[in-house]
Order: sequence, then C-alpha cells, then structure tokens
Amino acid sequence: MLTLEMTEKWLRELGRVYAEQKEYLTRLDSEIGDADHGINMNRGFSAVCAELDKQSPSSISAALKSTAFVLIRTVGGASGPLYGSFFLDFSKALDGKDTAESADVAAAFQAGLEAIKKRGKAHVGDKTMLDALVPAVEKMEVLAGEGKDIPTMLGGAVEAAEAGLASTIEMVAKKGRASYLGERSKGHQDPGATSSYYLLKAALETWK
Amino acid sequence: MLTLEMTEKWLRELGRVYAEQKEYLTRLDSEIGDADHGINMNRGFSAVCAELDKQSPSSISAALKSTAFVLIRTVGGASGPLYGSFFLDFSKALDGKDTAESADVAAAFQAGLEAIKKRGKAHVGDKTMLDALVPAVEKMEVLAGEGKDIPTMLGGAVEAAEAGLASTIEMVAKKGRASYLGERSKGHQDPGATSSYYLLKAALETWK
Amino acid sequence: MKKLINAPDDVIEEALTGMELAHSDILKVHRNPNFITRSSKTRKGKVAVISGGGSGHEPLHGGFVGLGMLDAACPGAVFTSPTPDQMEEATKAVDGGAGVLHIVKNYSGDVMNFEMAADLCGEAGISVESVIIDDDVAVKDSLYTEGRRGVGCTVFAEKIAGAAAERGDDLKKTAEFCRRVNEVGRSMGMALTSCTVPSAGKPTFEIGADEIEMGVGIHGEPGRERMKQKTAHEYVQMMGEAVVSDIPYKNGDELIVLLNGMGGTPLMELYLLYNEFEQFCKAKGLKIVRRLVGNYITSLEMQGFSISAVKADEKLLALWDAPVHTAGLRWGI
Amino acid sequence: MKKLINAPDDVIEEALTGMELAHSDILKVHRNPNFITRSSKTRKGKVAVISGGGSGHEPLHGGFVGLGMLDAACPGAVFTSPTPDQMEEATKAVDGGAGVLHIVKNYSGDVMNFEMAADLCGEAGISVESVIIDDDVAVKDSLYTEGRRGVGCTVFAEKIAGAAAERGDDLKKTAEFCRRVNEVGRSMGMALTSCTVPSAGKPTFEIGADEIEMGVGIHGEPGRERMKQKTAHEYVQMMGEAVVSDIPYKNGDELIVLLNGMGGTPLMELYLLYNEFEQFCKAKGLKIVRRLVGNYITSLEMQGFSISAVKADEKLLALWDAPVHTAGLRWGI
Ligand SMILES: Nc1ncnc2c1ncn2[C@@H]1O[C@H](COP(=O)(O)OP(=O)(O)O)[C@@H](O)[C@H]1O
Ligand SMILES: Nc1ncnc2c1ncn2[C@@H]1O[C@H](COP(=O)(O)OP(=O)(O)O)[C@@H](O)[C@H]1O
Ligand SMILES: [Mg+2]
Ligand SMILES: [Mg+2]
Ligand SMILES: [Mg+2]
Ligand SMILES: [Mg+2]
Repeated sequence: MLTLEMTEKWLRELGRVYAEQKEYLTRLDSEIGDADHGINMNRGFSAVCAELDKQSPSSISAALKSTAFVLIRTVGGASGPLYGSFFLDFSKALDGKDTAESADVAAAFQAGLEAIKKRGKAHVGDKTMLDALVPAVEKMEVLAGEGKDIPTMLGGAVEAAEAGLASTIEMVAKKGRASYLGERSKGHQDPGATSSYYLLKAALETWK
Repeated sequence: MLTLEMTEKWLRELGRVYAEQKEYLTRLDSEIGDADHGINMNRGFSAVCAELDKQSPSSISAALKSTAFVLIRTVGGASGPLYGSFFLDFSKALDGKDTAESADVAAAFQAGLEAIKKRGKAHVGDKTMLDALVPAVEKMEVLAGEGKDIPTMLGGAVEAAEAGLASTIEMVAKKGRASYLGERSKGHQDPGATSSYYLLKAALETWK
Repeated sequence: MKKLINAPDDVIEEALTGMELAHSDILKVHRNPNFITRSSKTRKGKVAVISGGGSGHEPLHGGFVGLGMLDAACPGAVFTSPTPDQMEEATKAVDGGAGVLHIVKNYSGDVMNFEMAADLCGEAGISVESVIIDDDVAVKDSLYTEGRRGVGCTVFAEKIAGAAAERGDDLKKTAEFCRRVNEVGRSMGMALTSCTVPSAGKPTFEIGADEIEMGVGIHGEPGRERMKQKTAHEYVQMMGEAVVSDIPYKNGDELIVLLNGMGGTPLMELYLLYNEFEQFCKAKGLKIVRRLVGNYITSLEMQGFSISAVKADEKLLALWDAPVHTAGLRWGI
Repeated sequence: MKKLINAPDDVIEEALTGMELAHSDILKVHRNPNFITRSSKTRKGKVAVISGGGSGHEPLHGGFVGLGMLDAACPGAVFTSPTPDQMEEATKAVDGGAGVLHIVKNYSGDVMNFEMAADLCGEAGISVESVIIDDDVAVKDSLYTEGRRGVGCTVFAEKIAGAAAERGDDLKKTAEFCRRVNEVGRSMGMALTSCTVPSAGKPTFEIGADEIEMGVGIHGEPGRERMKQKTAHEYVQMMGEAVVSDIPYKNGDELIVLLNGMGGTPLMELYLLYNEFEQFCKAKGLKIVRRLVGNYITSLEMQGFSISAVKADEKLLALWDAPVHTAGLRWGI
C-alpha cells in the first residue's frame, strides 16, 4: 500500500540513489550529451530532500507536487521539465488519496508517463528515458490488472525497464542532445533511460 | 678605395649575409626579444637590393642614402630607425665624394655610429648593437690615423666587433625589449650586436 | 583547467554581479530566480521581448538587454537551459500589458523549460508568444530528430524583434518579425579548439594539433566533420556555401551578416575572415548591406568562428538600423 | 600552429581589407604605406590625434579611429612597430592645420620610429607633439632601463585626447590631457596562456598547465613572476594592489577603470573579475565612476586579463563622456 510515509521514503531513496550515481550518470551523458545528467539529477533530488526536511508534506499528492516544483526549479536542461512534468501529473492522479493500491499506483505512473510524452514529444526507440519507462509502465498495468500487490508490480516494472534500458545502447538518438551525433550515438547507453531505471528501482527498494 | 662600385658590392653582400643569417638572428632574438630581428634585417636588405636592381645609384652617397630610406621604410622595430639613421648620416659624411680612403670611411662610420647613439640613447654596456659598433669604430679611427688602407682598417674593426659581440653575452640588457628581462637577459648574445658584426664583416668581405 | 574564476559553482553568481556593476546604467540583475532586466520598467503598452539560455555565450543574452532589444534575459548554468521559474518571473516583471515574446534557441532543454514557463504565464493571464530559432545548417534538419540548433541568428532575432516591440508593434507582429528572421536566416560554425565547462574541469572534446571541427555547435557539440586544418579562405568557402545554399539565397539578394568569434579568436582574424566572406558573397552576387564582426555569441574560450546571414528587406533593415543601447550592441543613441 | 589565416605574410593586408569593409562608414584604409583614417577629412582647425603600433592588439588602434577619438592609426606588422613613413603620411593626411598629436606606447621601436616621423613632419612644416604612454607597473621603472611599457592606459589616452581635440582644444592642451592621463594612469596584466605570432609559428612562451605569468606584457613579454595558478580573487588582489599603490591612489579617489581581456578570455570571466576589482576598490575607499569591461587592447589569442585605472577629475570625466563613434568604442551618437 502506498502511504504518505512510503512516498517520503521513496523520495529520500531517490535522493540517495542519485547522489550515489551522480558520477556514473554524468559519465554516460559525457559520451553522447553534455556531461551533466548526474549533476542535474543530484541537484534536483538533493533539493527535494532538503524541502522534505524543511516542511513535512500533508498528503501523498502534496509531497509529489512539491517534488515536481522543486525539480522544475532546480534541474534545468531537458530532464528538469520532463521529470517535473512526470511528478506533477503523477501527483494529480493521486489527489485526495491517503492510501493507494497497485491499480492506483500504475495509473499514476501512466499519468506521469503521458506527461513526459506530451512534454518531450519523443517515441519509444528515440533513445530517451521513454525506452525504460514505457515498457515498465505497460508491465505495471498488466500486473495491476492481474491484482498483484505493489512490490510485485514494481518488481516486474524494474525488469522491463532494465531490458528497455539495455535496448537503448544500440539505438540512434532522435531526441535530445545525443541526436546531433546521429549514427555516432550508437553503442552508448542513454543517461535519461538510466536515471528512469533508478527511479523505478528506488520505488521497489522502498517496499523491501 | 671606396667607390660607387664597392659601395654597391657591400650592400649586395649585406643582402646575401642577412638572408643567410635570417634564422640565426631570429633565434637569438627569440631568446631575449621578440623573435624577429633576422626577419627584420632580411626584409630590409632584400628591399635594398631590389632597389639597387631597379635603379643604379648615381653616387656613393646616393646609394647609401637610398639604403637608409629603404631600411627606415621596411624594417620597423628598433633596428629599422637605428640602421636607417646609421646609413643616413654615413651617406651625408660622404656627400659629393666619388671615392673615399680609409680616413673618410672611418669618419663616415663614426657619423653613422653617432646617429645610432643619438637615436637610441644607449651606452656601451647596455647590451645593444653599440657594444659591437663602438669598439669597432674606435679601432677604425686608430688604424685610419696610422694611415692603414681600408681592408686593413676593416680587418681590425671586425676583430674589435667580434670581441665586443662576445662581451654582450654576460651583460644585463638596459635598452630594447631585452631590458624587460632584467637579470634573465644574461647568458644570451645580443641579436643587434650580432647583425652589426655582420655589417662590418660584409664590408671586409667586399675588399677580399 | 586554468580559468579566471574562483569556485566553479560560483561562476554564474559572481559573473552576474560583475555584469550588473559594469552596466548598471542599462540593466539590473534579479535573484532567486536569476534574471536580467533593463534598469527601467517596461513602457505601458509595449510588447516585452525575453530570451535566455545557458550561460557561457556572453554577450548573448544578458548583453542584449536594453533599449531597442531585449527587456529581459534568463541565464542558466553554463551551457544549461534556465528553469521555467526564471522565465516566469522575468515575464511577470517585464510584461507591460501588451504581451511577451519568448525567443528560444532550439535545444530540447530550452524548448521544454520555456514551454513550461509559457504555460505558467498563460495561467497567470499574460499572453506569451514563443519563437524557436533553429538556424544551424550544420545539423541536418529532419522530422525525425531534434532539428537544427539555434545559434547566431538569435542575435538578429533579438535585435529585430526588440526594435519592433520598441516602436510599438503588437505581439503578433513582433513575433512575426522574429519568425521571419528565422525563416530567412542561416548559420554555421567551426572550431580550432574546445571549450572547457568550469564544472566539468576538462575540455568538452579532444582535437588534434592540426585538426578542426567543421559545423561545431555553440556548446562544443560535434559538427559535420572533423578535418585537417585548412586556410581561412577554404573555411569560408565551405561554410559560406553551406549557409547561402540552404534556403538558398539568390543572386541579387541583400544580406545582414554576422562574422562571429567563438570567444577565443583574435579580432584581427575575424576581420581577415570577414574579408573572405565579402569576396565569397560578391562572387555569388550577394550583397552584404549590414554586418557585425566580433564576439556576439560565444562558447567560453573556444577558438573558431561562425557565419550567420539573414536576407534583408526594407522592413528588416529599418528595424536593424533602429537605435539600440545594450552592453553588447549600441548605436544611434 | 592553428590560426584562421591564409599565409602569415598576408595577415595584415587581409585583416586591414576586412576591417575597412566592416567599417566603411567610419574609416578608410590607405596603402603603401599603410594607415587608417576616418572616412571623413579632418575639420579645418581641429587638432588631429594619431596613434599606432604593432598589429595584433585589435581593436587598438584602428578600432579607435573615428569621431571623438583618433584621426588616424598606423598598424605595423604583428607586434612590430610601424615605420616612420606610415606616421609621416598619416600625419600629412589628417593635419587640419592645427597640428598633430602622436600617442606612442613606450617600446624602443615605437618611440624611435615615431620620433623619426615627427622629425620628417617637422621638416614638412607640420607641428607635431608626441606623448609617450608608459603605464605598466609590472616593469620596474628606472633611469637605467627602457622604462615601463605602454599598455591599457593607451585606450584612456586616445579617448580623452581625442575628445579634447574634437571639442576644439589646441595642440598644447590636447597633449597636456594626454600626458595627464599617463601621469595618473597605471596598469598591470597577467596571462594563462601564450600568444602565437603568425610568422613565428609557435607560442611566444612556454607555460605549464598550472602556471600563470603575472605582469605579462601585451606582446607576451615576461612579467614579474611565473607562479602557480590561483583564484580570480587572488589575481585581482595582487594586480589591484600593484596598480593602486604605485602612484598611489588615495582613499576617496575616483577612477576610470578598464578590465581588459587579452583576446582569448571569455567575457563571463571578465565580468567575474570586474566584480572582484569593484570589491577590491571598495575596500580601499576608491570609487569607480566609469568602466570598460571587454577586449580593448589584446595580444592575439592570449588568455588573461589586465587592469588599468586612471584617476578621474571633472575635466577628464567630461572628455571621457563626450560622444565617440569608432569600431571599438561608441556612445552618445
Ligand atoms: N524530448 C525528450 N523526451 C524524453 N526524454 C528526453 C528528451 N530529450 C532528452 N531526453 C532525455 O534527457 C536526457 C538528458 O538529460 P540532461 O542531461 O539532464 O539534459 P540536457 O540534455 O539538457 O543536458 C537524455 O539522456 C534523454 O533520456
Ligand atoms: N636604444 C637602442 N640603442 C641601440 N640598439 C638598440 C636599442 N634598442 C634596441 N637595440 C638593438 O636592436 C636589437 C633588436 O632589434 P629588432 O629585433 O629588429 O627590433 P625589436 O626589438 O623592435 O623587435 C637589439 O638586439 C639591440 O641590439
Ligand atoms: Mg545533459
Ligand atoms: Mg626583435
Ligand atoms: Mg545540459
Ligand atoms: Mg619586433
């Protein structure tokens, strides 16, 4: 069951993960982008955690909405508006809810994903975060439809994200800075898909 | 005896020598100046020779005066006005003469040297061309006073210039760009003193 | 890394303070979020023109804030797009009641952040029009990619839209002039050396002692081709051809031209290159009627240059010639 | 050597052509010998102001030819003083019957070539006054050396003498203002990297990846000290101290300041450095009343900066504020 407590736990786990993976994500971005993705994500989620320290959120959706605004204000670049939009619509989907079960959580992920698609106008196969998120959220919906609980659902989603992430290596980028490289973007794992994979993995960790 | 023919021969020999020593003089200047002395001298004396090709001078002083103006117009830097002034006053000293003996030549060198001193306000020991020219011209006056012929006189002058040149190595520069180096200018032979030594050596060659 | 900075994290804040101190007669720096406005308030009823983007391209954009050009600029971190709150606050600060034009260079980050800002401003009841500049012919344009990058023609767009707004054109017309500049404007750049982002601490790309990057982007993005060094004449032939053949410009066309230094290029060389480009245009029957030669949109200390051209007509020329008083561009006043 | 040139021997000619094409509204380039004049003739009875020196310091001097500043500039080869025939012809071309001021930077070559030119002009019946600028505190001044080099204060001297001449001051007064600027003006520079003279083909000096040259000259001449790199704050403290303590400037003094880039320094860093210098001056009780931040007297692609200051008074400020319209400096017009 998703509660306010679990929401906070997830956000703090994200703060920890992106601090840990800062160098790695930046290195991935240096290969096909501008070497800042880890710095950007870390800046954003440090600020999210600082905000949680400053003031306890009153509800799940308040926590996620504040996360969205902090990301939008602090991340910049391409990933700032994308993850910002994700959390904004994710929060809206859970508006008024004190607890949420797997179907609600899957629907919230779906709403967040749609926001990223709308904002970034990218498609699966463009070598972006969508290549990790789309198969993961599809898997969530299937598992939630089967009535699985949240940890099980997230477990399946992480597996799907991992496969999607691996598939970005051989793709030619069509969105973001990596697209300027054309064919030369092949052979490198997409940094944004990697950070999306961590986003899901952190959620799974929250239930462990 | 100095004639118009010998004057022209000397000037052309200078053209040859400074072309030959272009790299060497530039290398000396790169150590304590701005790495252009050989380029400057070669540019100047190529132009002097080109001028001689274009139009035969009518007299010794005309040849030397034209040399002065060509140098002033083409050399630039510190050495342009200095050698320009040298040839200008050198030419004036021989004005109206169709031939000149050692005393006249020594006096002409003396006049040219005075022009350099007046223009550059340097003294012996400042690590400049004066350190080669001053002892050389002093020697000329002595030898001319003893009634020696021009080649003998020039032979003595070249020897004196060579010693003066060597003495610049241990000097601290007080004039020209090298003076900014202060103590660090020690241990390097002065490029202008070197080109002055060649000026005298070429004169001696003219009589060989 | 050798740089004239203190700590990499403080570069933007300190540079903004210095900029404000240097140009307090023209501009004002606002903090939290960061944006730069003119020192005087927007005239009631005047359209406001805003631009912004990563820092490190100075004088773009802050250096173009002032009478006859921008009303505000939003500086991001070095080579990183600013965030929507910057554009939102800047827009609110300079709106004169006649709407606000956002001039956006075509990078995914910039586009998305400006888009979010425009949404927020719309919610606050301010009419915002956005124009995206994508003039870099080095990038092959395609429906299936991010499209071309926004580079040198941004300077033309800011000047011309700024002049339109200044003389009282409404938001629609101001935006139209801006779009027009982008439609008839093209650019291409090259680099001899890389830039070094302070927080990265090492050069953005490696390049050999006898190599150049043809078609480089203003963040040191890869270009069309890595090649052996050539002469100024050859560079200008290649880049000139790419720029003038893309629309293409035709015999008899009149151009406004920017011969731009990337930040580390001596002005002497820019003049030499400008001569090459004049000769190139002459041979093509193109007439340069106005020009800028200098550092206008830079990439930190990168050595290299870019050529930008926009097809001039009477209307654009009148706007180009209108008085401007900014830190980076000034005439008629 | 990677440069945006064709052949090293053609750099000056081609750059001059490009400069003339870029600024034909302001200036005209004359050939054989080379000199640059305003596009319009000197007003009858106006004192003419001329400067000149080696090329590679652009915009100095040609970029300061125009209304309110220089009447002519004489460009030598790169880092090599021009020859007397250049100054002679330039002087004859711009003499308006009221005499001509020669502004000369203190280098033996420049001084001697200008001196010869002045002699020649004197013989031709033109009154010439010469003022030598020697503001570089990095060099220890002494009766027994060449003395200090002329650097950044040359920009102040050209602006202020140019304005005096423009408003109708006679030769004596114009020269007096110029001398005054030199008396109350001081400068110092530093470099992170060397410049490369095209004809030399290799860097003028070698410098380690973590070293800087403190007190460098504008031709890459050695400075006071080779040292390990430091922060912008520390550089400005050292250089600021050297500059303001030399005369010295006193608590309450008002200054006109130039925070100058050496050619390869990003503008962002110059703003950051300017902030440091403002804070430095504030702590000393010195008030910066006018300032320039940018590339005004450069050394090809050298990275580094210099600080120049001149003590302002009412008269100098009025001349500083007077309208100027040149390629490199423009206001009030
Ligand atoms: N239009 C888009 N839609 C979805 N994801 C995108 C888009 N553009 C970029 N991205 C993602 O953003 C990541 C880069 O983020 P980041 O480095 O933080 O921003 P920037 O590229 O502005 O430096 C890419 O790896 C990619 O996954
Ligand atoms: N004031 C002076 N008097 C005499 N000789 C000088 C003076 N200044 C410089 N020189 C000579 O000029 C030489 C340098 O000439 P050059 O390299 O052609 O000029 P620049 O120093 O302007 O580049 C020095 O080696 C020195 O011998
Ligand atoms: Mg990135
Ligand atoms: Mg020299
Ligand atoms: Mg980025
Ligand atoms: Mg020289």
